[in-house]
Amino acid sequence: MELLLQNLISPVVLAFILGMIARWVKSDLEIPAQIYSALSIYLLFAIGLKGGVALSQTSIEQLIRPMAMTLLFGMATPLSAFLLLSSFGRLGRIDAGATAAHYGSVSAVTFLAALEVVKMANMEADGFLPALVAVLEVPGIIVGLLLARPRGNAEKVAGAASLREAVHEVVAGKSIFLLIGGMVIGALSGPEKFAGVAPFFVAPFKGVLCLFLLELGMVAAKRLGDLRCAGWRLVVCGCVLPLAHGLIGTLGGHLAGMTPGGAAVFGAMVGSASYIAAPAAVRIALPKASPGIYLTLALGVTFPFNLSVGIPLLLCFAQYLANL
Amino acid sequence: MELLLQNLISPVVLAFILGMIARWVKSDLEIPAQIYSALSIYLLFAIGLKGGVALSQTSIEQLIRPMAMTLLFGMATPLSAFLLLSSFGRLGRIDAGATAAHYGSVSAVTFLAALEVVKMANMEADGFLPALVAVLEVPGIIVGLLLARPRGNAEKVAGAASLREAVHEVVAGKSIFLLIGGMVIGALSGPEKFAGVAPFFVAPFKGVLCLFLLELGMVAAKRLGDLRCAGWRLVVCGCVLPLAHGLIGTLGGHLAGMTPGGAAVFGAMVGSASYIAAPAAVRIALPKASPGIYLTLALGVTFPFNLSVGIPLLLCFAQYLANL
Amino acid sequence: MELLLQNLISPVVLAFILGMIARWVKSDLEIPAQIYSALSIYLLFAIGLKGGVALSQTSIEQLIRPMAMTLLFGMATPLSAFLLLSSFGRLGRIDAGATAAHYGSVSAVTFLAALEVVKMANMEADGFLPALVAVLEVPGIIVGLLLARPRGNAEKVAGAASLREAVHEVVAGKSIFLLIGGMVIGALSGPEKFAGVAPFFVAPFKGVLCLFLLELGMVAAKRLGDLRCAGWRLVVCGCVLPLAHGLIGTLGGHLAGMTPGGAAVFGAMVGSASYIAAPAAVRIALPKASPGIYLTLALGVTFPFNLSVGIPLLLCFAQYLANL
Amino acid sequence: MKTPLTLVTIITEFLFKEKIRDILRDKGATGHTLTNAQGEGSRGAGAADWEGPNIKIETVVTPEIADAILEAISGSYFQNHSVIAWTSEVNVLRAEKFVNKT
Amino acid sequence: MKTPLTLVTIITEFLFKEKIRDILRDKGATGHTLTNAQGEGSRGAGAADWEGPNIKIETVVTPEIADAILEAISGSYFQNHSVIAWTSEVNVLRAEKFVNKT
Amino acid sequence: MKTPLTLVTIITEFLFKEKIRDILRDKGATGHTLTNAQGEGSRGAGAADWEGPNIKIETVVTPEIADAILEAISGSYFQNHSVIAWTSEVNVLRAEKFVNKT
Ligand SMILES: Nc1ncnc2c1ncn2[C@@H]1O[C@H](COP(=O)(O)O)[C@@H](O)[C@H]1O
Ligand SMILES: Nc1ncnc2c1ncn2[C@@H]1O[C@H](COP(=O)(O)O)[C@@H](O)[C@H]1O
Ligand SMILES: Nc1ncnc2c1ncn2[C@@H]1O[C@H](COP(=O)(O)O)[C@@H](O)[C@H]1O
Ligand code: NA
Ligand code: NA
Ligand code: NA
Repeated sequence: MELLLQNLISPVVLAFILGMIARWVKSDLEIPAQIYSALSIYLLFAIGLKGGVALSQTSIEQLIRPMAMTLLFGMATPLSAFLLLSSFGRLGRIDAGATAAHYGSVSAVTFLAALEVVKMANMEADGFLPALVAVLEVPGIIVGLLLARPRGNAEKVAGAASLREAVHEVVAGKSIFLLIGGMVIGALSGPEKFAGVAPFFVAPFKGVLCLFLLELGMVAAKRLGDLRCAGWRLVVCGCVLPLAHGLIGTLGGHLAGMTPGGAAVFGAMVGSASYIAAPAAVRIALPKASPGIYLTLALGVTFPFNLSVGIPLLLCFAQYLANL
Repeated sequence: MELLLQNLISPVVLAFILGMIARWVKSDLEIPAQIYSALSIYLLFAIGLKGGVALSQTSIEQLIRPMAMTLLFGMATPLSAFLLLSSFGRLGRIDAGATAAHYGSVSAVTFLAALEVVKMANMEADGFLPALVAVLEVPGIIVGLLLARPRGNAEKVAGAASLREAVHEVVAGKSIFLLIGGMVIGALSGPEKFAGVAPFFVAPFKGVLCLFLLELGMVAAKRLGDLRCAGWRLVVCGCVLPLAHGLIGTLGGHLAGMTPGGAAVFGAMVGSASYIAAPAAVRIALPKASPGIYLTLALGVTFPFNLSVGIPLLLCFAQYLANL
Repeated sequence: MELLLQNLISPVVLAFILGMIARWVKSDLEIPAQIYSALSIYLLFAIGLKGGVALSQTSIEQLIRPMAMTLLFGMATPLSAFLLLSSFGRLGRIDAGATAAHYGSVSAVTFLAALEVVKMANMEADGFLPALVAVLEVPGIIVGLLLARPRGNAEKVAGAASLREAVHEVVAGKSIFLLIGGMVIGALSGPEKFAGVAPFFVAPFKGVLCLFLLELGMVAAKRLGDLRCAGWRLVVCGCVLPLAHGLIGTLGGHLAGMTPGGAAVFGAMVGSASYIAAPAAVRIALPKASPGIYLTLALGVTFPFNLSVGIPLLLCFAQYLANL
Repeated sequence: MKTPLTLVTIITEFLFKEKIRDILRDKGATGHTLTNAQGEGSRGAGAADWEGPNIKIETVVTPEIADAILEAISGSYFQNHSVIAWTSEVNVLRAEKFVNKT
Repeated sequence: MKTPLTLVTIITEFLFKEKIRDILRDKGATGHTLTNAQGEGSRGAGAADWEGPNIKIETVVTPEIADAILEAISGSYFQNHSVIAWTSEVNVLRAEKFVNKT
Repeated sequence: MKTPLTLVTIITEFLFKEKIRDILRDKGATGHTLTNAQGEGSRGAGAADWEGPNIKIETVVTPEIADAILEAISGSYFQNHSVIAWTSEVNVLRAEKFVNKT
């Protein structure tokens, strides 16, 4: 409980709340689209770089089990999400698949927030985690899109073409591209050469994240208005999915030999829902799916849920597992 | 005199001058509007955060007298400005009221520049001052708008509606919103948690201010061209007002128990004229008022006056008061 | 050879390569034009500031010989470029002159990259070099434009008018303006006052350069597509010119009494081709010249050549000269 | 298949963005497109410059709605504000996208 | 000397930028101009907002090419996507700039 | 009450911004609106891209002024530069805003 409050009262979370308030009091505060874009480029590239430097100090053996675990969850979570959303959530095939693609993928900002919480609790997270973010981002989207595909034959052909485009959109999309690109640069450069650019990519990082969440809060507040249309069943899904996926993910991280901090961050990744890479792919491959559903759930429900309740809970769970 | 020169030759002031030169030599230098907007968001949020952290270490008793003093000046300065502008300055009711609203409010950048000068003189300014900036910003604008309101009855109703809108514009406007929002986040977070974002919000602050003043110099240079239309009487007002208000403000700060540095900064605040929050409010509530007058005075005359002459003078005065 | 590889595997060069890859895999990564503009303002202003601070600690006597050498090269290199381009390169008078203007001027980013390589090799570069960048930027462009001018009389008048405009465009253009403006501010402020803004202008510098090169890589990749139209003769020119100019420049720097690191950086400057100031001037004065030639050579051939092969080679040469 | 409709272009200060959008929705426009702009007019370039860039709002509507919008923005409130508007004729393909079903 | 041509204005999501540009080149437009825009339409403001700003593409072409472009973008692919387009009549001075020589 | 006027749209490189604005003021335009744009034309996308984005300038004027503006920008200076312009007919409500009193 204290950890939860401790987590909520951090500049990063408070900035998110401030952003929501800005919308509610109808402030004219607006972060220009170009700045928002620059902040996200910075954040993704910086995560990649730092992850790459960490990778350059990790052996392949250490990586095999976490990688396998990540691929497993990348395939499994869209399936469970699809089942829950189409049964309890009463969504049609296309919307359920589109939303499942989001839950199968990962939210880089949730990952970052989890890292911060772990750091604040004076715990350590494994250095290779950013690499797992990149690995986790893609397969869930593909599985989700496949689930949404029509069974009919004539349509299938058109669908297949779009699927390829959608996958290209994700893999060559800026979020994965910067993450992986940064990682390769970080790994090639190693710690000494990275030191030259570290004052730009490391020290100010958390402050930039603060501004980014200010904007994200404003967007999420708009989304919250759409909650009424979404209905309570979907809101429940938006809380149950990150919780269930998060707990199983944390367990998985623990079994894969991660530190308690690392397992909690891994759980948060698995539990999170993408709202950058996935929407872009879904817009292309599933134009009929309603953004009012998938974006509202991912950004309006699941992201704040993870930020406030999910992450600290997973951290407690990870500590519990470690003390077994 | 030496202090004055010392003040003028600082990167921040020199950047302002460089911006003016850029316009004069017709350089194609242009800071994109979105970047300007981002710089101001950063500066306001950072002032708020630092102020909030300082507030979290200040007791309420310490605050009462400065707060009361601030409110007093927030009411009094627009009145004296209105009187001077409509008598000596020969402005009509609407233009005088509109301009008075600017002098009643406060310029955050002047505040920052004063803080820098104080720091450079190896003196200290009270930590709660950013809170006073927020308090000082609003009442002066309201009083100014009230002074400009027509006495007729029919018009009054329409005016009242706009007044409410104008006040909302100021209070929910991004400059106050970020200042107060940052302050609350800073106060809730406290020094330890703030430390995580400090490398972004504290260390680069002055450099960002430099770039911001580069742009401000370019805008002010454009304004200077309008000085001819404004006439010498208004230019005199634009120098006398910050001087008079500044000296009285410094005295007030001294009486409220501030340190010499704090009193000088407080005086600079009282003497400054807003050119971000006030123009927005005036545009909405007093569309007939001429921006060629109020903007030119606030940004083209009073701001450079304070930057070059006003602030160092107030600092001398504050030191004199302290040595009495 | 090792130095060459050592040079290629730095975050700055890798970011350039990543930018090229982004275009090749058709990633949707895009750095907003406003951000690009802000990054270049930051970089130029920061170089100027640091150079100015260094100048404030340099005596005039130390400067005379390097300055004279710079002017000499500013006049000579466009001539040699013009001759090579119009003979071996088979370009017409206008295109040869336009391209010569680029090779006579200097690329600030190449300068920065050379500085980094020198620093990485644990060597020192003279502090006054940024001042030479400003000096080197202008004369080469003028000579190039003069070479391209038609000999006819009627046309000459029109050409003369444009030449004046073009020179104004360069001298008041943002790149020279910020460089010189920053230098003056740095020189006036001196090291102590500069310290206040240093955390913004010094520490993050290399990281910002990284992002800038990411964008530059994307632009260069587009340009590479035009290589086919340019033809192999021009590509050869684009490699021979920086090599020849660079070696002579390094020798000149050595004779002017620079440190080995300084001579190498000076050589890289002389060998580099401008792609910010020169294109703007050429667009105005020589609208008939083809950007597909001069931009492709400067940005698509010579810049990557210098980044990968040129700079480390010049450094070896400078060390060799020093050990004679 | 092409249907003639009216394109209304409105240029105003950033400050009035929400006000104008409310009017558009009110009068029955099914959508609009907004771009940032700089401008120079009777008030000079400077003022607009400083208070943030202008905005340009475009909406394709039926001629009747166009008239209603123009009337609203030339009404009393905007008498003294910087609001400039013009209309032109355009053709659209899928007219149902631009006309409210209600 | 003035030649009447057709201005085609297309508004769509950032995502479809390349797709639309390919269509324009394909159908014979000699050039186009692209601006960033925000928008509100049948899908609401939010969605477009989040997925990045809209883009507005303008191209001046012959009436025949205009028809071909409109047909292409109202075809099957865009049935479910946010693509809005209209045409209007314009006059140009140097018509050769807008017509392909081939 | 609606008055027919002419909308002149000019697209050119950022470099020529001031030149074009001077022409507009010179020929008697009472105002203009400027937006940033990217473009692709006979010179290809790359060149414009690198030298900074294009600009789009719109001004609503009388037909005579429109002709004068078009003539000026199709004159000798711009023969070799990237300047593209077209006109279209628009209606405005308060025509006095668009016509110089002098
Ligand atoms: N004749 C015009 N043509 C195009 N835009 C105009 C014209 N006059 C004014 N504007 C735009 O409308 C804004 C406000 O005009 P004004 O109220 O006259 O200052 C200007 O900043 C321009 O963006
Ligand atoms: N009636 C309209 N007039 C102008 N632009 C429109 C209109 N309707 C839609 N748009 C633009 O087209 C985009 C997509 O529309 P929609 O597919 O209806 O959401 C919107 O975001 C607007 O930018
Ligand atoms: N047919 C066209 N329709 C709309 N804009 C055009 C057209 N042709 C050229 N442009 C614009 O004018 C700019 C210069 O064209 P150009 O001189 O042909 O390279 C381009 O970058 C485009 O923004
Ligand atoms: Na997930
Ligand atoms: Na004041
Ligand atoms: Na050179």
